[in-house]
Amino acid sequence: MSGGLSRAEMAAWLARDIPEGWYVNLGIGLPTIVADHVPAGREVVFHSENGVLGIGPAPAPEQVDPWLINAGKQPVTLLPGGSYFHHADSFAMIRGGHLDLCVLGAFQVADNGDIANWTTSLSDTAPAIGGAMDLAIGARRLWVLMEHTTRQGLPRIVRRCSYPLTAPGVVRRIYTDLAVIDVTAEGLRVRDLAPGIDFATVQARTDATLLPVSR
Amino acid sequence: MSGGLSRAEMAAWLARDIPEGWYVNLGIGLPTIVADHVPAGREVVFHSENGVLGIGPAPAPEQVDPWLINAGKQPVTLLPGGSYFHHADSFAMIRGGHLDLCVLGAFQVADNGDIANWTTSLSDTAPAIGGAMDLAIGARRLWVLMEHTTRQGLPRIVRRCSYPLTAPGVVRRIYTDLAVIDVTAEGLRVRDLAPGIDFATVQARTDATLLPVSR
Amino acid sequence: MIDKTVHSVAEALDGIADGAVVLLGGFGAVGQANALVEGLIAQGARDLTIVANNAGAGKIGLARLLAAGRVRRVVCSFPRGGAGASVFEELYKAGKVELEIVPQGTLAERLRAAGAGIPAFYTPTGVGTVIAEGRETREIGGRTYLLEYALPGDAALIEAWQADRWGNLTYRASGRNFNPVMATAARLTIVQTTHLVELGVLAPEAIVTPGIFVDRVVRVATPADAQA
Amino acid sequence: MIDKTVHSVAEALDGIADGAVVLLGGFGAVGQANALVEGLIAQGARDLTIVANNAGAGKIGLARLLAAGRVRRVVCSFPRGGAGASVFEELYKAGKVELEIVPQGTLAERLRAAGAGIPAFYTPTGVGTVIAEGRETREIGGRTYLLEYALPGDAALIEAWQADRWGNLTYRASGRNFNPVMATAARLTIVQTTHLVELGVLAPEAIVTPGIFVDRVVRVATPADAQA
Repeated sequence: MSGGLSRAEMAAWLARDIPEGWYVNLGIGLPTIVADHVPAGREVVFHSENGVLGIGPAPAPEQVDPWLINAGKQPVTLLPGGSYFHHADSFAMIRGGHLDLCVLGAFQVADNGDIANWTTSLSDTAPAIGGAMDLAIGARRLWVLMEHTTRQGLPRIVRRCSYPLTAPGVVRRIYTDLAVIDVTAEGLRVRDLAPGIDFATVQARTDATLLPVSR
Repeated sequence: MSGGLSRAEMAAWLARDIPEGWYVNLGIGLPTIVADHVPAGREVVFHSENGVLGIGPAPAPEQVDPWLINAGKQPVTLLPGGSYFHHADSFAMIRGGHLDLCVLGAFQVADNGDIANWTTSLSDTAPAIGGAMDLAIGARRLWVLMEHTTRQGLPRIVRRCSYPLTAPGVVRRIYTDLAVIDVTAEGLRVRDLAPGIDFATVQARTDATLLPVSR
Repeated sequence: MIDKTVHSVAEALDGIADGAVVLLGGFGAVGQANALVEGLIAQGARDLTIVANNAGAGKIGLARLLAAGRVRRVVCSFPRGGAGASVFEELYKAGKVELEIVPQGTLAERLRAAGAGIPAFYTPTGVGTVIAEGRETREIGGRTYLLEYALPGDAALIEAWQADRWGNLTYRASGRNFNPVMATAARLTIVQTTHLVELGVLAPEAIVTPGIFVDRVVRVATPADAQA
Repeated sequence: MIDKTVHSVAEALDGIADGAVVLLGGFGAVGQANALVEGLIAQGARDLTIVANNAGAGKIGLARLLAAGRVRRVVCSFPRGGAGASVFEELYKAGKVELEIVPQGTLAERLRAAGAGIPAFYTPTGVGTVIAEGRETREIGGRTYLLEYALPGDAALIEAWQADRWGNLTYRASGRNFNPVMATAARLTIVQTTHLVELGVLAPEAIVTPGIFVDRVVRVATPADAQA
């Protein structure tokens, strides 16, 4: 969309808001690159649901360990202090509320915090949930990172999700190429705008009603 | 009781019936000494509910490791191949049916397999269950090892337990100083008699009705 | 002497019956016991229910077993493969295999419950979604939960990094994943490993799966061979 | 830089409030965080509920806390001490402390459930005994089970063999026991250790409690000192 942030800029926008010491799970796709944008020197511990805590930067091609992948099945590295555990323990961390933050991509987010991110149709040939439903309800905070609209220009932030839900009422904040939006009891409130983007532009590309930035 | 086996002989009687390769939990007290009587060269893996598998013989006094105790809080050793795990995993082994055998002491066993082994009174000053209830229902087989009668000469094998139950209908076999008795669908059947002990003597010291050895 | 090692994949797989529920460890390409999974083709069991996180990728392991027509039903969290339609997706579209989708954490917990003697539990995952349809719910402390049941297997096919003759296992890096959980959840747990070690080599504090959960261990030459 | 180490027992215990539910690791004398437990006396919290396998033995740790009159209620599986009546037994007989007896496996599983986001589960343990009185039962697959609820703590006092600044922990031999389970089950998990090591010293495959479960770590001189 015209004037919005690049994907790397979106990831960096979100990464700046992660405090030191948080335990964070990054969903498959766009959220994964958030790890590359954490400000230098800030220790954030990344979790992957396949049993890894303390994920470091992507390895150089010649340093790939085929035994070490993340939930997106990409090769990763482990930082000093990292650890491995099995799937039941990994989801105990998730469902038990031990993650400070989970960042997921989404097809749609509704103004009540509903998220739809696993399938656009129940008649999908092979509908795949993976860890999305556990992550959506388990982490202390769920932030969504996604393009503000679809490639066809349709809003992803809606009054009611038309796609099957991943979880109801769980999204706390949305980062897009246009804005950062908090899900509050009063509704969706714009928290920040991308450079050169004004409130009216964001509202025009949003199905749900937005509240302006409160200063 | 006159003519019966010593405690060591009782333990040895039971130990001979444990096949190689079984995973076995031995209750506190008399059952614990069963480990000392497994025939030489036969590998049996002993489990302790405080997170130890592969317990070896008791250490010499100068070799005691204060970090390594069994469920009876006695110092023990670990065999090559032994392992440590936490309490939830340890009771997953027990409750999940992974132990081939548990040997418990008892105050009373009834002819339907009920066992009472944790308290003789609910008004006890500090009634202590420990792992007894989990062990009684979790192992694939529960054998009881106990004196045939109380010190006062009262039968411990009864038609109905008068003490609070540890678990109903779970005992498979009873080893005493007088006999080995199977708990069967038809009732209690004597399987073996101690040397010099006849059926009538055992029946006379038993409250429940016994069936004779079937040859 | 306890010796759980067997000399061939065929010996390791002996007794898995038609209609069996078979648990397959692994996540992505890591920790898949592919020598055992592919051994099932020669072993001959049909009408299998496969429980695994993924429904097979590429042309190896589970994908080969599916292509051989041995699988009636797949229970998994993420049936989608990589690029292009997988063997599973083609069979599923053609109505030749059934699918039960389970959220990944619920899958792990149902397996863990089966191994731990817990027949059922409540979980927040899936409340308010299609997963909850037709399922019993319960309110506890003001929040709604779904009732989920243990998921035991007849057999589990496990990949371990190291194993000894008692069946003690370690795993390498993210190869751990579902393997230790599934090892506890089956009546017959069968392990392939590249590193068979002497009893006592594995530190008692470092053993992840104690041998009590393991029935048979077979050495395979290398993970690469295993996946050839 | 993440640094969960604190410089004193007092700092480690800061914020534990009157009426708190405090989980104490250990089994027998092994794996008891006695420096922390006894530190609660100076810390001052009253009216505590203590969850522990045993109700204290001898004159150290929990027995001292009990003697100081800080404990209102004990949840445990085995309140009996060694030879002679314990501090707990005397207080219990005098009606000065409440007792909830929980079978040991159910205690471990309730703590594990609290850490794993499972609010309740069914278990076969205790069916047909006094433990089942007044409790909900359910038949599943032809067997009867009890409904048991998660048991979370406000704080957990943990003894680890080694710890690093991220709060990763290892345990020694049977010192593991309830410690890793309780470490997951409390809002505030506090660790005493004799071996504070540099980040990266603990092998990632050998870490038993990942730092995600740990809030504070304090080094104590030796286990013996800790129990002095």
